[in-house]
Amino acid sequence: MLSTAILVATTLVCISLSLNLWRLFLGPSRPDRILALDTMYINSIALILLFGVAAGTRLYFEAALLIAMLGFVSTAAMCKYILRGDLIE
Amino acid sequence: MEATYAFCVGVLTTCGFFLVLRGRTFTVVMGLTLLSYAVNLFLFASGRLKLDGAAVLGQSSEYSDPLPQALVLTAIVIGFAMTAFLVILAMRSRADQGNDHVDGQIPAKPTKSVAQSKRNS
Amino acid sequence: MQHLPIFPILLPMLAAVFMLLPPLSNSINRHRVFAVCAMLALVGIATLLLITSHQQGTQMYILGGWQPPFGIALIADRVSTTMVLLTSVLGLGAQLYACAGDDNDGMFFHPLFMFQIMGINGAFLTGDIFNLFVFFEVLLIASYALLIHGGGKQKTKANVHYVILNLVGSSIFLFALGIIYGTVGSLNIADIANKVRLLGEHEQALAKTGGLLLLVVFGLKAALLPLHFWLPKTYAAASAPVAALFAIMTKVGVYSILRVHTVVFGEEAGALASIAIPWLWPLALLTIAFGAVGVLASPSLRLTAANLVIVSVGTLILAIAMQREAATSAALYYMVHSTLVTGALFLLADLIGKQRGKAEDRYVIARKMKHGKVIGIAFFIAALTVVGMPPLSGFVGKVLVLQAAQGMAEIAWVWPVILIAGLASLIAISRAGTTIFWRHEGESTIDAPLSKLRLLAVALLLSASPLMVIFGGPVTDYTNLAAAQLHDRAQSVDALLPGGIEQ
Amino acid sequence: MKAQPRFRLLPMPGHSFLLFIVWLLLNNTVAPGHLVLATFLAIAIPLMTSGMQDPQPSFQKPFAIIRYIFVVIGDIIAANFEVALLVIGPAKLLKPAFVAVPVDIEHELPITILASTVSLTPGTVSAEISEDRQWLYVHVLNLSDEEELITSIKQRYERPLKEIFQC
Amino acid sequence: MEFWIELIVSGLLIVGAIFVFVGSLGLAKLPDFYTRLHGPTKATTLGMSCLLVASMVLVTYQQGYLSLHELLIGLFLIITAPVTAHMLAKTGMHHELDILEKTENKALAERAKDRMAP
Amino acid sequence: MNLLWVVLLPLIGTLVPLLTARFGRSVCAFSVAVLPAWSLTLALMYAGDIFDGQTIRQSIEWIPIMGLDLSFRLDGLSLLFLLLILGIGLLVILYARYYLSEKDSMGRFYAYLMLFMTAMVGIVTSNNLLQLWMFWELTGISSFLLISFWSHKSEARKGARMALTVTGAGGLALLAGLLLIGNMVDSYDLDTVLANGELIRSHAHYPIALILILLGAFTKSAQFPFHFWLPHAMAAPTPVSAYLHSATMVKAGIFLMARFYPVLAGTDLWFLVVSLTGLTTLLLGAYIALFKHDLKGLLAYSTISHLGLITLLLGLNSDLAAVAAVFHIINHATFKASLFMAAGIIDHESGSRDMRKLNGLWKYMPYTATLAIVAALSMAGVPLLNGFLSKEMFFAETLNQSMLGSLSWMIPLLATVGAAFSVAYSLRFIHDVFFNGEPIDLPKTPKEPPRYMKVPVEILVTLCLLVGIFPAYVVGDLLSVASFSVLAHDVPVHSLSIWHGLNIPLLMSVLAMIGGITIYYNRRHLFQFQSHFDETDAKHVFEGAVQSLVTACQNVIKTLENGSLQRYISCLLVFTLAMAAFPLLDLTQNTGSRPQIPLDGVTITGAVLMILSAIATVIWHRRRFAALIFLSVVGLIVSLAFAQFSAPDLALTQLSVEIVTIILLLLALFFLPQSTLKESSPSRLSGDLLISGLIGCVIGTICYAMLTTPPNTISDFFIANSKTGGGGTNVVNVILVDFRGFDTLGEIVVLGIAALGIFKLIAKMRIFLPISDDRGRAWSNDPHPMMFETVSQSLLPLALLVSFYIFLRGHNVPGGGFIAGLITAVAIIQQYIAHGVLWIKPRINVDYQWVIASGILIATATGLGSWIFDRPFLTSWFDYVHLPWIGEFELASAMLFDVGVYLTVVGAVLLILANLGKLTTSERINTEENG
Ligand code: NA
Ligand code: NA
Repeated sequence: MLSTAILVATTLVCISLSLNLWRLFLGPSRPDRILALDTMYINSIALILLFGVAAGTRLYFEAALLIAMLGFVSTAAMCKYILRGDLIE
Repeated sequence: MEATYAFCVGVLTTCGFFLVLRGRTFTVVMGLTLLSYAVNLFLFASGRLKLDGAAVLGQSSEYSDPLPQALVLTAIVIGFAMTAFLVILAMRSRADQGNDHVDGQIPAKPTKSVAQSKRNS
Repeated sequence: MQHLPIFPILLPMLAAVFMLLPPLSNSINRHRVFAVCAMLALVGIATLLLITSHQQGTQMYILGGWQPPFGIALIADRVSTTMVLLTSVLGLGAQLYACAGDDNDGMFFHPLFMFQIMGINGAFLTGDIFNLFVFFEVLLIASYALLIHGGGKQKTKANVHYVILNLVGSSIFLFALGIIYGTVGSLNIADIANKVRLLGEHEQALAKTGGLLLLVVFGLKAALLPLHFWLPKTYAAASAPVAALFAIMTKVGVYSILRVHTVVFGEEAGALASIAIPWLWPLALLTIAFGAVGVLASPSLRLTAANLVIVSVGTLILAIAMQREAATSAALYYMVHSTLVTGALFLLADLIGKQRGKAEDRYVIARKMKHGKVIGIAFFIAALTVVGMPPLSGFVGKVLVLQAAQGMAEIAWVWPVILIAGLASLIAISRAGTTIFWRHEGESTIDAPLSKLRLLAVALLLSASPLMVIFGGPVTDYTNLAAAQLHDRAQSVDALLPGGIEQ
Repeated sequence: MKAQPRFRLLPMPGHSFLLFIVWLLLNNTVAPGHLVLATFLAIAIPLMTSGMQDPQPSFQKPFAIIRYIFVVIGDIIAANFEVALLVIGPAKLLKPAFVAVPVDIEHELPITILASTVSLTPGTVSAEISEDRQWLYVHVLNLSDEEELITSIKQRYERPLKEIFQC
Repeated sequence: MEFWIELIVSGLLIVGAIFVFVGSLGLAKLPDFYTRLHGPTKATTLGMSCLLVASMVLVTYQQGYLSLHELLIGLFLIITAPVTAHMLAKTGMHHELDILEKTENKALAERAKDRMAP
Repeated sequence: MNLLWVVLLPLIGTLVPLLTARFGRSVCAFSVAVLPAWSLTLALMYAGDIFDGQTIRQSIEWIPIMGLDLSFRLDGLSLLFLLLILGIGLLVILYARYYLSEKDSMGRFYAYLMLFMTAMVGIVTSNNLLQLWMFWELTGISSFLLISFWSHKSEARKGARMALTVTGAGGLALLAGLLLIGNMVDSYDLDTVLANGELIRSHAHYPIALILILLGAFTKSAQFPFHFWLPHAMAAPTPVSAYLHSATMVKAGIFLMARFYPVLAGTDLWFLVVSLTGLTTLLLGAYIALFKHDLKGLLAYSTISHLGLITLLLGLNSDLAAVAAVFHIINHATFKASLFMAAGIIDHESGSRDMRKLNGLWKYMPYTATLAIVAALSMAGVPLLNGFLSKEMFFAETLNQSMLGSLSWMIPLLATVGAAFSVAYSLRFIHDVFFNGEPIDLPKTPKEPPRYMKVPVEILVTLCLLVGIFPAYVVGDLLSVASFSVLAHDVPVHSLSIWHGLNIPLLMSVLAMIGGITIYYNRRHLFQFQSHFDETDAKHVFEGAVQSLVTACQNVIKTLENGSLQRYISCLLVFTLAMAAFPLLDLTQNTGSRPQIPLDGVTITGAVLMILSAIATVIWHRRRFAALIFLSVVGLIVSLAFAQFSAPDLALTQLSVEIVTIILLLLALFFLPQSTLKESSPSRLSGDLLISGLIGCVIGTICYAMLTTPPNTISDFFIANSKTGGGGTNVVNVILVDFRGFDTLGEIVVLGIAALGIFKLIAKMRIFLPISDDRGRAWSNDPHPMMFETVSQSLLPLALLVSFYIFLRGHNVPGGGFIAGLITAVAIIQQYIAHGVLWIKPRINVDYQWVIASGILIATATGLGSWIFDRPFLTSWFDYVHLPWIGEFELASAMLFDVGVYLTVVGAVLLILANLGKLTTSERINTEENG
């Protein structure tokens, strides 16, 4: 049951990632793309968690934590870029 | 799995080199970044692929080859340093030359007889 | 004493680091004093290391105590210690020159310079192929930073090309390393040399790719045709002391080819023996020829010197392609003398440029130099050497290379190309010299004093030329021994794998 | 508002507490060694970073905080299902809207928490805060009644925050 | 593994994944930028929470100790997600992106863009 | 080692004039003269032995590996040349004392002259081929300096360059020839070479060696077709011409042929090449000499002609001819040197060398005229003068050869013709200068020169007479020992006397005399005839040739190095492709024997996403921001791939580097164009796509082949020793900080240097600041959104905590100093983004440069710590410490090393990013560099 659940969940997350990419391609605006990228970060965290669950190891925890921390900075930086051009002013 | 992996490496390499061959510094930087992904994956591949075999003692039954991982780590860091330098150099180049072409000047519109270019002295 | 082999790496590195920290940071005068002292110490240490390795045999320094092939080992044999000493002396010359004022045209000159020395020395000393990559990157990043020292459009432009090409080169290096590790399964050069013979057919083809890709990388660094395009502009754009130091940069590539393609893929590598040689022959010849064309075409002394570097690289690669002890010995001699003298030539070009105002070092009519006589004498010595005229070292180097080719079928190509390239240099340099020193209109209005320090630097580098002739006997004896050591598998491979000679 | 730190050793007691907990969470342990280390870090890091903090009003009512958290979690779960259906359903059923919510609380941290809470609850996103910090602009995915929404935000979130931060 | 644990974990995983999926689906299919902005919030909040809890339960059961560190990921996401949304909304307004025709109070976006009172 | 001193004394002499020049001209000249005189004395001390038939040999080992020894020999030929070189050298020193004007730097002149003398002495006394060549080239160099002595004159520079180029080219050929010879006999020792003539002549490479050596000799001795440089070398001061271009340097080629005569001569090839070249030169020189209006030009061509004569003699392969050649060497040196000196006097005292202006000088300088006339008559071959004797011998020898078969008669005929012309130009020299009316427009009124300026001429002319009248007494012995050296066997019987009876040579002489007079008498017709031909100035031709060579080279360079980086990279890639692809042709089977992992959905999804994003990056590369987003997707998936394939450390690193890179690229993109123009033509695009595609295929293939090959590596060692030897369970980290800590040290140094370099780049940057985005939209009015600011502040302590956590655990589980450093750096950068530089500046008062330096220092110091325990650099140490209540924990030196890594990373990233931010604010970097 668990393995099936993992499989289903992984598949859903993979589809989600593909949908994100679809939005990324489609755009149409830059904010849309940033949003899509940010969502990809979140979905990647999900994917990594599922890796960890599937493998029964906590080695991937930090990767997920890092994406959560750093993905935010990246998205914020991109937004700042759109808003002000200059990231550090 | 191996074939897919290799295919990805090939595609990244192609994309990277193609972008490096473009004439603008920023594009070249992107190309080099793609290329460094390809390189890192390739170097990583020299240890072969292994699932669930992180080289952390006691965490796995079989370990993947840790050495290429260490090499890739070094390569990533060095690649980052190099890219950083190039990015700023690209800015400096724009500031000094007024454009962002890698040759420091925008080539004349591609008419038929344009084979001339200046050799710097 | 046991730690001697690592000093040439640690000393410049620590010197650089200390210069970034108080109380040395932000004071150019303290930087100068400290840097020169460090470099003098380095020359001393390099000499000591050379003597030690010469008398007591190859010194191996096993970092972290991890025996080869597992850890990283430094190999201070005759060849590598020679290169280290060469680097230090060249570095000292360039540094002294810079201390007369060029070092103040931008920030961090001395620390970067030291880092560059560290990278070069590391590349020469390391016995590990990945560590070689790391030191390549150290010396490259330092050279990127040094190249823009002084500022100006030309430098930026040259740097963009230089950096991008080298980044591509580094990527190829990593591809090659991946292949080598993926097939041979080791990174220690001696160990690779051992294992490469035992590969299966499948791995052989792959390892060959790796070996040849390494050739691309080293060729790019060495400015081997058709990978030399970066060189003239880069060297001509760099500020003088940097250009002088860069004279050794190509030699790092040459040295790596020598190491890897003599020791690893040498004549005893079984199916992978001499894989690079069929490529090296024509490319080396073309490099010389093209360098000579460049020498003739150069409109300024810096470019001439830069193209002379290409010629010397071609000559060196040619010697390596011969795969003989005599040739390697000749190459070593040639390497040392040509590096020092081209380094001096770059410095001279700058001295001349400073005296000639707008005309700089270009071959155009200009006002008479105030200090033409002294500079002229120095130029004359340098010119004789690079052209290969007796009685200076250029002639010994050239004759040694020519002699090494005797008895080979390729002699029909080697001799004419080398000799004609020599003639081309002669024509170009004589034109250059007569124009710069003798063709003038009016007296100089430039009142640039001739810095004694700069002259001293030039003299230091130039003195190598007569000294290497006067002491030609001992020097060639030494290079012969060094070459023999490199070609002797027992010394260059087996001895470097204590306890672990896998057959 | 208390601009000055109350204790010199604990310039940011809230943070210190959080850090202490997070360290134990990170290491998943309450081993004595880690307790010592956590205490050390909980003191050291705020000391290092206190210079990087603008003064903020401090938390006053720990129980109000806990209650607030549970209210928000409840709202999130409820709204999630609601919004999920909206997303899956046809787009023409949506009634999106911009709403300007007047804000009474003043300080940066409380306003930020308020805006965050609004965003965390599915169906509403804090789009902007006016320069005078009097208005919170919210984009609503499916607006039924504007007044009700404003009231709900002010009642459910702003009031407890006011209480917590005493402002 | 005990059945009820497996059941809880599986259920949480699937529910979480569904919410993640719905979020991305919303991102893909919703008609304008502002509505799309709502999509990922679901992934972040409930979806990720379910997955994290599933992981916590599973690891706690498997390793035999209380595993709470997954909460940290949740903590980070909860702190950062609203800021991301806020910044994105700002960029959207700054770029004056097309707002779905039927949106109420569209004019507010104009005001919000310049951070003025309505 | 007296022979060494024979060479060394003139060499020391190069320094003497530089020191003594300040004491006046006479002192200078005298002090200089002492050394060659001394040297000559030393040489003459051996004369007795030489005349006894001995050869003196002395040598010191120098560069044995190269075959170069300091090795000297003194035999008859050497002695003869030494007498010429040192003897005439002394006369020239005396002459030059008066010739040079006050303005000329006498010290420099004598220094060059002595250098040249050293070289010549070296050539003739060398007993080692390489040493010989060394001195040979030294003559070229020193003559270059002498010819260009008046370097302000264009013709001096050009003439010098031409001489250097031609003789330099010959020198290179000679080198090749000598090396070949040396290789044949396996020694560069001249004795050995001379003893192995038979071997050499029968060697397969003999023709090549011969031609190469002759090229050296012919260029030096101005033989046709290399003769053109000599007249232009006349731009030199006349003492130089007298010395180099009559007596010595041009004779070096002759000496070379004579020296190798026993080895190389005697074959048909020798005869054909040498004698025909000599004959041609003889005729050509004699003919052209007649038409030269420049006094020195006439003498120069006459020299060419006489050198041709000697060459012809040497080429005849007859012993007597060789003797005649040696004899003519002596004679030519004496009369030609005196003629040059006389010409110099004329030039010096009248201010002109143009024979159209110089007329009737007899009246003004009768004494000099007499001397000059005697010398010229000797040149013409008039009896009772030495020129006559050798010419007689020459005629006799031309009759005694039959190599050209039935055409052999042409040689004596042509020789007579040549001699007739030589009579004619000698007559012209005499008549046109000293008689023939009054001088025209001379700058000065001619007068006799200072007394001592005439002395050298007198001595030489006396010698002409003495030899001409008492040949056997004066030079008989010298000639025979010298000839003995040339022939290497007994000298044939020859009689040195004025009268040999009525014979054909005498007839030829008479014919030549009559012919010469006739020619001179009818010179107007000849001059008229000659004026139909454009006089080609070899200087222009040569300079033109060199110039067009240079232009051609410049064109080649321009075409190849067109300054386009794209081309250079293409070159590099094509070369790479060739290197990588060729070995793959041997790879018959791509798939190795290693079992493959089955494909799963996640991987496929990842692969598809990655490939699509990569391609999207390429397709949209001109819209940079969009491309950047796709690029970050690729980066994200690469990290996920690392995670999937059991490399958590890599995943973490890749992720954190990724974010920093994006921030960096965004920072830079602000200052760069937001989009790229479409500028590549379709053909270029497809070409580039082809190259990169092929490389991609090759790399992919290699990757696949490698992945499917069973591994055979040293990595088991690391896994086995990680815990026991390195004290950590995270093998990757232990490799980084311990097994290969040295790499890591290098890596952080790279990072540190990059940061310094970037700082350097930024410091001098003057950059345009965009005031609106690429669509002309003004920037948002909210530089620091409040929510972002507030949250960033709160996150900082948390981020630092996580960073500490990652750092601490790195040794045993994924993490480590590098990742921790990046997290810290990102957290701080986030503050920069949220609050701006002005807000940060008072709050973070750290010099990032120091952070970098301390980082590297700590890492190094950790490594150095092991020296205390007498272990190599970077030897690690770890132990487990047990504290009551707290429990057991590990202390490891590697952790300290990792602190260094951490600090360097933080310092470097912040130095880069934070300073980049300062570009646009008033907080410009304090230590600005001078633009
Ligand atoms: Na800024
Ligand atoms: Na929300």
